[in-house]
Amino acid sequence: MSAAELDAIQLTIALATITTALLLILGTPLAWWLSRKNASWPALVEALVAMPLILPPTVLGFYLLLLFAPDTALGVAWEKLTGTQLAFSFSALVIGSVIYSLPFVVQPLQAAFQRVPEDLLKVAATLGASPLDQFRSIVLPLTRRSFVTAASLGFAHTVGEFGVVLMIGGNIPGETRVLSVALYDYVESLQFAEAHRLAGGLVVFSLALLYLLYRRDRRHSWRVQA
Amino acid sequence: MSAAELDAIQLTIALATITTALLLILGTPLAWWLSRKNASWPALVEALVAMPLILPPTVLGFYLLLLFAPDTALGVAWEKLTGTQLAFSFSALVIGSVIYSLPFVVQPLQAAFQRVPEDLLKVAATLGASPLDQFRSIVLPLTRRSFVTAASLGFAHTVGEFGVVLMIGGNIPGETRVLSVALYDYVESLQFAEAHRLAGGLVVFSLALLYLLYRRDRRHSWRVQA
Amino acid sequence: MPDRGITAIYGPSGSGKSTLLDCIAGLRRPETGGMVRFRDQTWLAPQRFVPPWQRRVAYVFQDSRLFPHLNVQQNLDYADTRRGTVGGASMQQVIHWLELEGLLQHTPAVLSAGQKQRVAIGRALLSSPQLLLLDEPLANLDHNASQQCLAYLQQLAGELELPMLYVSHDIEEVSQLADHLVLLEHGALVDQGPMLDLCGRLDTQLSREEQAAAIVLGSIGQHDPEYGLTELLVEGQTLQIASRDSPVGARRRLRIPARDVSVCLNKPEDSSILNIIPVTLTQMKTDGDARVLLRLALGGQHLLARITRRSADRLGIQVGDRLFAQIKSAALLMESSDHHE
Amino acid sequence: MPDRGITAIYGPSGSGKSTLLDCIAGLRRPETGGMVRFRDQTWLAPQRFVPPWQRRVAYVFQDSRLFPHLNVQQNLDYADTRRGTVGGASMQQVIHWLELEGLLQHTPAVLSAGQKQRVAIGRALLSSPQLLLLDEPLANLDHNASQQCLAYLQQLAGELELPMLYVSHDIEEVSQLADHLVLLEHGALVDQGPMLDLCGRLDTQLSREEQAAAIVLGSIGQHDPEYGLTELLVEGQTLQIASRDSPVGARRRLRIPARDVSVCLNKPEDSSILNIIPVTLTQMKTDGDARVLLRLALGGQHLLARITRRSADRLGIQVGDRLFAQIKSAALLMESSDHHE
Amino acid sequence: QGLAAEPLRVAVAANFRGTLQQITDEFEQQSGYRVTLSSGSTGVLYAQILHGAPFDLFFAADAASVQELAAKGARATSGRPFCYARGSLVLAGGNGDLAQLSDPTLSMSIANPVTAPYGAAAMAVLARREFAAGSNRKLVRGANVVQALQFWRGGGTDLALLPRALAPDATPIPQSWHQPLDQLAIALTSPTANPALASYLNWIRSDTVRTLIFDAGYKPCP
Ligand SMILES: Nc1ncnc2c1ncn2[C@@H]1O[C@H](COP(=O)(O)OP(=O)(O)OP(=O)(O)O)[C@@H](O)[C@H]1O
Ligand SMILES: Nc1ncnc2c1ncn2[C@@H]1O[C@H](COP(=O)(O)OP(=O)(O)OP(=O)(O)O)[C@@H](O)[C@H]1O
Ligand SMILES: [Mg+2]
Ligand SMILES: [Mg+2]
Repeated sequence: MSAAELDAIQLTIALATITTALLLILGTPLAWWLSRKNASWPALVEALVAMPLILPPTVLGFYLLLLFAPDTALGVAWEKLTGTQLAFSFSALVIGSVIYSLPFVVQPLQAAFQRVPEDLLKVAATLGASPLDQFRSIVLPLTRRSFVTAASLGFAHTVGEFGVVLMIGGNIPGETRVLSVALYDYVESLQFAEAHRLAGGLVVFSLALLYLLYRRDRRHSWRVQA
Repeated sequence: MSAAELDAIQLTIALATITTALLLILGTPLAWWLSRKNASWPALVEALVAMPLILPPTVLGFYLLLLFAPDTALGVAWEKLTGTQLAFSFSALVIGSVIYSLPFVVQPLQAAFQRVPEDLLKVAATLGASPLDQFRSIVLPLTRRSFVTAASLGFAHTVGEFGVVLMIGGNIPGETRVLSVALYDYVESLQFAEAHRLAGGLVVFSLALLYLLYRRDRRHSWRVQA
Repeated sequence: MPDRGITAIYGPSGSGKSTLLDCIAGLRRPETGGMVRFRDQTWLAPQRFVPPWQRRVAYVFQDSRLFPHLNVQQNLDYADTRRGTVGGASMQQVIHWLELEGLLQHTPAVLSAGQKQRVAIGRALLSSPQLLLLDEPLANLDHNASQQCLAYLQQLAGELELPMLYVSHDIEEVSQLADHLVLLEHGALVDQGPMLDLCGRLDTQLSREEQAAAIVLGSIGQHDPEYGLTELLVEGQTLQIASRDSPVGARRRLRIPARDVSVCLNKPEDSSILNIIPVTLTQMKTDGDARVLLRLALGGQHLLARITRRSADRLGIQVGDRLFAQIKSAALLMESSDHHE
Repeated sequence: MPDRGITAIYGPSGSGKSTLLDCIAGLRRPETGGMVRFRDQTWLAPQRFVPPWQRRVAYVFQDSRLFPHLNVQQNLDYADTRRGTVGGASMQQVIHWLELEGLLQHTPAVLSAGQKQRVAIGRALLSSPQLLLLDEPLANLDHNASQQCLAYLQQLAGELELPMLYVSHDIEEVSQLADHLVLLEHGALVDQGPMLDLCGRLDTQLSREEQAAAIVLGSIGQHDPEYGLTELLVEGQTLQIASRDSPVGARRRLRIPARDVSVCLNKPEDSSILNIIPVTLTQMKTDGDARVLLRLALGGQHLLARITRRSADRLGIQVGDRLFAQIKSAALLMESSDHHE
Repeated sequence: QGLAAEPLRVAVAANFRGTLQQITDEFEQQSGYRVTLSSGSTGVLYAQILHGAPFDLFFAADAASVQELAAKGARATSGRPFCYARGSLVLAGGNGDLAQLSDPTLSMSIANPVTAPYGAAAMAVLARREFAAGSNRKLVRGANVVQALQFWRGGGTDLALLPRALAPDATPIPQSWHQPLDQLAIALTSPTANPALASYLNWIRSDTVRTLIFDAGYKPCP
């Protein structure tokens, strides 16, 4: 495996891990909020969250690029704050990936939260559990399966995404050239043997990882009773 | 709006609708099976279903192209059966989209099915409901929210997907040139004004559609009791 | 077990009552194998398993298990549209019996526990099964409502010839309702037999209960409309019970709790107790520290009486003595029909 | 309502008992506003709402609501690690009282209904609340188990000075346990007051119940270890009850069901009934078609007796008559402690 | 004229699509034949053609892929590859001075050198000894030339090395600094069996079209 590939793999793992972590941190409260509001205007927020799905990645990437450019409010603020340029940085990739993969995390979590029996939360409340405690001790374990789903969808999608990444990352080796972009390069440059090798490795590795994850999850399953 | 755009829109709607319908038809029994098996080897099937997420769309498209080519077993069989070529046809787009979007449908449904209280199914059985009847009369209504999630994720993702579609469809106007590809063409040929217009229309339209869908769904919500 | 009438399953909590019903309904397969047969149908055999939805067994679960996405009317409809046979109770009847009129549009989430249970009973009845399983269906109902339900269930068992298996740990309920009794403990059968036989014995699990009672069989004699009383002729003796419109000559069962029966050597004349009948003491058994349980023969039938040990000593009673049993009249209200003998 | 002792909430199914507890626990806000205060804390007022997790109220729900992802031990731990005060029952005590030893590693899904309920009670106790709400906690327990639970609850109420609100539709349970009674019907308060006052009256909802009973207060007299009996001195009269190890002189309550009391004009001498005491008839009320309910003065306290109308006529009894009340001794077992008077 | 029911299918590299659209529109008006354009990156189109894409004609953005197709002969590649345009590089942005190429503080966007000939040419330019001082610059690679243009126009790189077709007014780079950027096309079906294709091929080689291509920023083929 070439050094460039190793770089790309390392970068991909870092990107997907950080993105998934951020997705869970941001997506969990958002999904909870959406699942508990009975008004109809949060439906607008739900629809907004689903937007990145609809736009082709390159188009979404194009708009994000416009947003991240050094002369926009965000770009200027970022440069003030961190001293570095946002566009074509690893940070931009992370932000883009979070936006792009948000629906994959929010939607399964929201559906899961909606099915947490209110009654159990009431019991926990009478036993002295504050809402945060209730969430941690009841909701989280009851929806663990959906967290696995959400995290694996988010992680996988970040690994596989390349339209957005290509657009806002600029394919800079060691900085924003992730595995999907490397793979894309091989296909585009007609280096099919290399493409097969890399894709095969990726598939086998992710298959093994997901298999272990899902199998572990199956072992710890429980069922709601009516 | 130009005739070419109308063509693309029509094609996109047809593709997304057919794909979503197929996804639900195939994904529902698969998700049900996965949710009811307690053995650990179905975890392998789960991991396989998630695979399309990991591979960058063009790469996945490339492999699908290899699979669909007229000289492969599948390509030959298809040509025998239908008299037309599979690769670069609308049918190929449908198959590709189904494979690509399968995890978005299977995973939320599986998580939802797993939380259907077994007890309620037992009651239904004693009242004379066969397993199919139980599924139709109990499981479906109880998991309606997740069907909305699954269908909207699947639909949106089919609309937004372009890497796979471009690769196996070949960007043939009126046949495989869907909206996302048309949008790509505008960007590639530096027709940014057209790109903005088309993207804007897509966003507004989908936002309105999803909003109505989610709002309707919120109205009909119910809660499980422990 | 008999395939007709009402069979009660009685046993302490955790003794496997619900598990037994689950096996009969086909919701659980016994680990050790076994056979389940109903009339001419074999539901479970080493090579055979009839799935629950083909057994036409309705099951009222201990928790009511209403479908949360359907309102009360829809829950009832669910069973109604899937009914096994054509006969059985109609929707109107069930709604009327269980007083569900006001609840039809409610969702299960807003119902009280008792209301849920009534709906669950109604739902089971509407599937017009060939066998009805009831797992403590009245646990959350108040006294009046559960009396009413019991009466309807009894009526159903009679009119529709619907056999029932009835789980309960309320012995009053059980003896009022059941023709046949199955006693479970620690997952094993302890005793089983016709209600009357089991109740009159001193050596069963039942007699150790606080609420031990004997059941006697008699025929209806004269009515006394002025006082609202009816005569019940038991083995040549006359008992006064509260009137119900039973035809003269009809055979009826009467549950007489041991704690309601006292004995005396001579017949008292100025007591408010109406029913004082001559009996023979056939068996005595100490019951705990302070009390003894007496078995009193009344012709071929038996009464139970629970008195303090001190009284027994003071009166100096012995097996074989002829005594008078005083039966507190208020206790005699629990008359129950007896179609199945 | 009093903030000490055990207050029973009694009413037919659907009368709003669970709803009332929900409001007290803060799980539901009354639609019409209202106030909830506990001791010096205001839990609900027009401008104030203390959330349930700050009220330190434990609630045993009608359905046991165990956490399905935790086993029994973990369910108990859940409450234990969040306990409000330092005192209260310990894990060992609770497991012992409720006989949960064998169940600790089970998940709720495999427990029987009664076992679930015992775990739910244990979980509530372990949170050592300042107020305990119980919504028909014993509905799924058999007679022996529920007697045992009742005894422990009573002990707790006494020792830990833990006030309880106890919902039940079993009047025996209620009168055995409660110091104070709240009667609900159709969501509205019908009557409330100390148990003793409400039970001795003929005009309350309670007296219309099949299981109407009076409660008398007495002090423990001599023990008779030979026969396992204890004397209870009530208004100068002596009643024989089954022994419990109460110290001589202690004040105790005794529930005497109306159906266990008969009257006679003269004192019978050769009856197995131990307790025959002189009383004065102070009130008579027809009760249904066939029966009358008598209120009998015993010094300053009252007994209830339910007899047939025919007996009343035959004996020719009138208000003001001096009679003998016969109390079936077996009924006297339900002695209950009375710390809270 | 026998109007074929089937339109003529032309695959074209994305960056030439705009120009070819103009050319084709005029052809359709004059001849009455219908032509559909399918664009994609050269690599994608190559893979598709190898696997049965129903194209009659292929305009690549490079020489290599077409030559390889011809060599493979996997399909009825009829006729020989022909050059239809020769590209040239320009430096966009900054003050127009080529000396900026040695300034490491100026960021630069180019097309992906691995996949795009223009990217490879740009790398060759940057690798020149006189620009070695700038080798630490931030170098952003677009998937293709259009993305490189977008990076420069919207995304905040200071400079870009682009085809002249995309930035006609920018500073030209001497041709000798890199390999020639010949863009080749090849017919995939036989012109003899398809009069529309034959007619279209003639049209492409006509002077009118040569002028159009030249106006679009390309140099004539040798
Ligand atoms: N799947 C299982 N695995 C292990 N033990 C089980 C399982 N299911 C039930 N049990 C045990 O079997 C016993 C009988 O349970 P069952 O529910 O039949 O009791 P029950 O007689 O209905 O009691 P109750 O009156 O409290 O409802 C209980 O001790 C329970 O813990
Ligand atoms: N959210 C609600 N909306 C409308 N009606 C409700 C709601 N919640 C409860 N009720 C009604 O209020 C009444 C009282 O219910 P509650 O559960 O308090 O009764 P309960 O006294 O506990 O009865 P049970 O003994 O059967 O448990 C019931 O008739 C119920 O249908
Ligand atoms: Mg049970
Ligand atoms: Mg209730």
